[in-house]
Amino acid sequence: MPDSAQIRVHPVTGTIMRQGVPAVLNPYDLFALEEALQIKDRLGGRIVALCMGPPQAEAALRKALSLGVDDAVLVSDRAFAGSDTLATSFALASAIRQVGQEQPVDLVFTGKQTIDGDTGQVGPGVAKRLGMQLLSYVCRIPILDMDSQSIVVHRWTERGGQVLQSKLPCLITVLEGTSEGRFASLPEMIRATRQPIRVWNRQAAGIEDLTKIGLKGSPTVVGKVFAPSRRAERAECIEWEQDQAGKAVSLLWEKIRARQPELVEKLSGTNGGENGQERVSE
Amino acid sequence: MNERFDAIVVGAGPAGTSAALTLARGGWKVLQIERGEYPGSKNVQGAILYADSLQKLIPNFREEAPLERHLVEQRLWVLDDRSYIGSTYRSPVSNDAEPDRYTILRAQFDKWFAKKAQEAGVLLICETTVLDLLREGERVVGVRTDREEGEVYADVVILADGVNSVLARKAGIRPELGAGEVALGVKEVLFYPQESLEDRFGIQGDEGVAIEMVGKITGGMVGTAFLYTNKESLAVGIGCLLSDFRREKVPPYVLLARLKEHPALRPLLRDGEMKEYTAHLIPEGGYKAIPKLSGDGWLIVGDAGMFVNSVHREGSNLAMETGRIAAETVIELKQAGEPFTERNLHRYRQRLDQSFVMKDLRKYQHVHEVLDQNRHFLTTYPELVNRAAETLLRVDGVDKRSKEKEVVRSFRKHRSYRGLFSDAVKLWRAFR
Amino acid sequence: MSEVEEKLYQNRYRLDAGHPHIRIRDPEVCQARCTEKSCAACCPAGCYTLGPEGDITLLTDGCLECGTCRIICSEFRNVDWEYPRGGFGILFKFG
Amino acid sequence: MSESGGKPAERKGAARRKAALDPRLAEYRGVWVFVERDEQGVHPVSWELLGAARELADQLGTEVGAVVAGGAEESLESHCRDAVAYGADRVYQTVHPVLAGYRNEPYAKLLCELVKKHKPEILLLGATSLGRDLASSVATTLETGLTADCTELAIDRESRALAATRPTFGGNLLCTILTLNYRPQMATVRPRVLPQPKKDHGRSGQIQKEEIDLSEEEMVTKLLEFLPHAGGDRLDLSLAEVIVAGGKGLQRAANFSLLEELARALGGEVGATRAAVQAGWVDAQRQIGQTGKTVRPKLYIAAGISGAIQHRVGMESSDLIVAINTDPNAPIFEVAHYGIVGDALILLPLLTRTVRGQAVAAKTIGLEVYSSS
Repeated sequence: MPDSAQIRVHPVTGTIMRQGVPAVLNPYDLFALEEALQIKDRLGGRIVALCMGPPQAEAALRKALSLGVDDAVLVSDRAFAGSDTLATSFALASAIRQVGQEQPVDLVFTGKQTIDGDTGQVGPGVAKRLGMQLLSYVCRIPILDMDSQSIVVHRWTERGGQVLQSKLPCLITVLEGTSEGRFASLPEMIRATRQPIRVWNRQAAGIEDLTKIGLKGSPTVVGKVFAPSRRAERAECIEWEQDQAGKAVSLLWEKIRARQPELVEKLSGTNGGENGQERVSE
Repeated sequence: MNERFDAIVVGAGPAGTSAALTLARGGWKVLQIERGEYPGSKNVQGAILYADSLQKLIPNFREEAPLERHLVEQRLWVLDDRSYIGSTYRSPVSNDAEPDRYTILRAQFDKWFAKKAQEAGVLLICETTVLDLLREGERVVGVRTDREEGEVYADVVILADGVNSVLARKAGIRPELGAGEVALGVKEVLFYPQESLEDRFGIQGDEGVAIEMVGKITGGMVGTAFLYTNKESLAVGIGCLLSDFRREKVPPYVLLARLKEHPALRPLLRDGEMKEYTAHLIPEGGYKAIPKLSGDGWLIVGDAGMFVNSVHREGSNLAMETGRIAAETVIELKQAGEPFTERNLHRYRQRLDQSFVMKDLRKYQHVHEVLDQNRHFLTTYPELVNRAAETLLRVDGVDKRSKEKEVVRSFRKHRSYRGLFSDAVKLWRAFR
Repeated sequence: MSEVEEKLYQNRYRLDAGHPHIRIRDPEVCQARCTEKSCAACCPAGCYTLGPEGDITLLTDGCLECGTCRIICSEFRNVDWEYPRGGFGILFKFG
Repeated sequence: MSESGGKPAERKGAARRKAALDPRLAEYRGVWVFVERDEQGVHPVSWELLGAARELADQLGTEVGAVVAGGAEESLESHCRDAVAYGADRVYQTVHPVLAGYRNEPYAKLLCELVKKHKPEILLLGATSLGRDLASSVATTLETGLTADCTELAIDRESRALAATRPTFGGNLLCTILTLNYRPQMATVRPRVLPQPKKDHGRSGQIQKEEIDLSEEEMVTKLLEFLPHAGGDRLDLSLAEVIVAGGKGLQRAANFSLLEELARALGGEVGATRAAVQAGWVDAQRQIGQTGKTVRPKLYIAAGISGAIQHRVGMESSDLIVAINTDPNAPIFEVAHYGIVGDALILLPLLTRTVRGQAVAAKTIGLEVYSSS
């Protein structure tokens, strides 16, 4: 996918400027990849990297190969153009089924979301289509037992962590920042460069129903794309006299409170105020 | 790692890729190592590509290379603070002719060029920095990279690692660059809707314009500025000798900002969206700065060997030429069953001496000294010629003869007749 | 300073956090002995800033990897200059 | 994966906009909100959604439905009543022991069944970890369109479809997305972008019990435990609700303790500019900006930060930004909501003291925060 941080809208014409924007491996997927690699380090097994995209996406797959992935498949077909998340999940699920015909798939890892769409919908959609258990926003995998096909994960939520026990096969979307990425060795780089990447078109990915992919298979329609308008006003500055700093700060805090009442509620709870010391990890 | 290669090429710019491509076509097993995310991601140029050297390697490059525009118009401007006097050469090349110069975006061009080498069989590894040359005694036998198990061996190593050539410096092959031997260039790429850009420069289709500028904009420093048209963007930049930047203590981006604000450029640049700001050193030392070019098991090509013709602003073509010639030299030696000793590899230098590369560099070897010692070329003359033009062209009731006299007086006020004469001789000698 | 920062913002970088590829060998030399402090004026990315007490601060995040600082520090050779780790640092989109 | 960029705007919308709604789909009526709740209460985003649903339903001339589900009846009752007070006309209440604690499988099943039975035309969820998890599964099962992480909802006049606006390409662009020939039209909306509606206890609405056939034995995934701190001891600034960040204006490493104290008092984390990180004052993982982390906390306090664009892009979408800086012309004041021109070294400790005093006071008098808005 394109490196979204580099895309801008032209200020005059309003068109999207993506010239020279390189295709990069989705950084969120790097965390998913690292999680999969760690499992391979511990328990062995085979990892297949699967990517749907234009031919340039090959570079991302090659990077995955260099980091220790065994096989790489690029699902690429003009018929996919215009796919939204529903159509994309259909195509990916179908391709994963094809991979599964070569060898059973126990675990599917995806990033939390992509960086161009930021939707976070494709992974859960694929899980549903494959009838796999969905474990989203996973930040740790403390137990994975291949013999009993059982897995325990910590799932992040805004209010704390869920510890979930489930059965393989399952699809895991990995939270960012779960691990440091690795730096491939030179022999691995050379191996990855030489290894052929399999390119699957629609048929090879096992897709027969054309109404499920591309524009036809996409319920959502993009109406209009535009640049966000910049906030025009400057900060409301609190005026204060030399010896009135305390007063100014109190006034500021009043304003913060009015805008973010939940924060104050939290402070009055158990983990706020003086008791919240353990939260700051240095 | 255990695997051996016939050759290792360090760097995937035009020099390294030309060498790697030539070797691979000769049936060699080549490992090319690039530190950027992709070839071109660390490379900067104005950029004008001269077709000749590339054409020798890829005759049909015009059909597939990511070229921006072919130049139909070249302007040379001598800038005063507000005005400029200049020349324009325009020659619309017909569609079936083969243009000899194009504007390119290096990040895209280098990626394509490297792909050609890969198709020829070169094994290209990116995102890998070469830290050191590996030696056995005096002989270079391989390189050490920043990856684990990162030592790799080959019969010959070609250094194409650019102007800073960390390798050549560490290995003592080349001394540290002097501030007087390199120019620092800074550049911005500004984007426009294609039609608006074509309207501004009176061009259509793939036609392009290049403007080279000298004069007071460099504030007395030895340097030039440029403006090139790409397909949907303009490259605008300025470069001066690093020693001059050090003396004048002008931040390079300030100089560039001044250039962009010059009344001659501002209207051409307005409403552009700046998408990239780059800086790069350009070897300007010329013929005298060229280091030892080969030794036991190694050769040096492109910017790393200081191959830039600063007068004609040629570099990437010299890079391609030196890369190709280096590769041809080692291929010949191998075919003859001769080892890659310092003595045998000296044939590289001999072949270069016979090529346009060395002939041109020798020709202009005194230019920089002359400019360096005669700063008035860069400050006084631009002002004088601009003022002269203004005087002569203004219709204000003064008769033409008086105007001519005034012009001569103004020149004489700044330079004596003798000075004017010797300036002319110096320049003629330097560029001869 | 903010002028060059706005420019650098348009560039693409991959930061190797915690591994700056350029270091000042001895900050004391910059502060006490170097009178020129050319790095602060000439670095095209404004990576070097001159502090109120003549001290030099180096922030390599915006580095364009040109080599200027290394070459102009010819009097004291006080700059340790390496390329960033493979794949890190500035990544030109157009070059 | 979306291919929505790269092509000129308005590219595919126009062609399909005219298509008349399939009569089969016309029977879908009503705007629904899935109410996200647990033992700690209802996530505020659900009330924000009810406010938006009310407006959409009024425009469409239809009613607002709320789905409230859980494991035990007693705690659900008040949430159902609140849903009415916030704008629901009808609440679909489901109680089943399997629904105690959120899990994808039973909740997805419940929501799909309710949709199939009652056919709402619009279904809204919060763009939270729960809402995104559930919405994707439901949309895939129902094979309908889902627009994630919206910041604005409206009705497209021409098609009467939901026009959902969301940021894309890392927030560099916004796009409006329509779901034309599929129902329901689903969207998740980010918390705190929509205003919280007024709570009206006088409103009347119907609370309607819905049965579901679930059995714990059939559930593959079991909820073993709930941990109060999800990430454990892992530092993750992008998840922090409060960030107190400092820059070169703090002058030396030791002064970062002032930030730490305030962060502690607010239950937040310390962030820094790249200058402060490179000066070695703070760890690199706390760097915010172009080459560091992008954060979006509820409260961002910038102390001694001038606000170079490299830093601003990493924090400018924070909900509430407060800047403390000696230079009144510092660009940070252009992105901040509130500012104080002054020395952070003096003001930070005062703010810490104020916050601590507040926390203590709130505990003693039992401040009811939600009621005051």
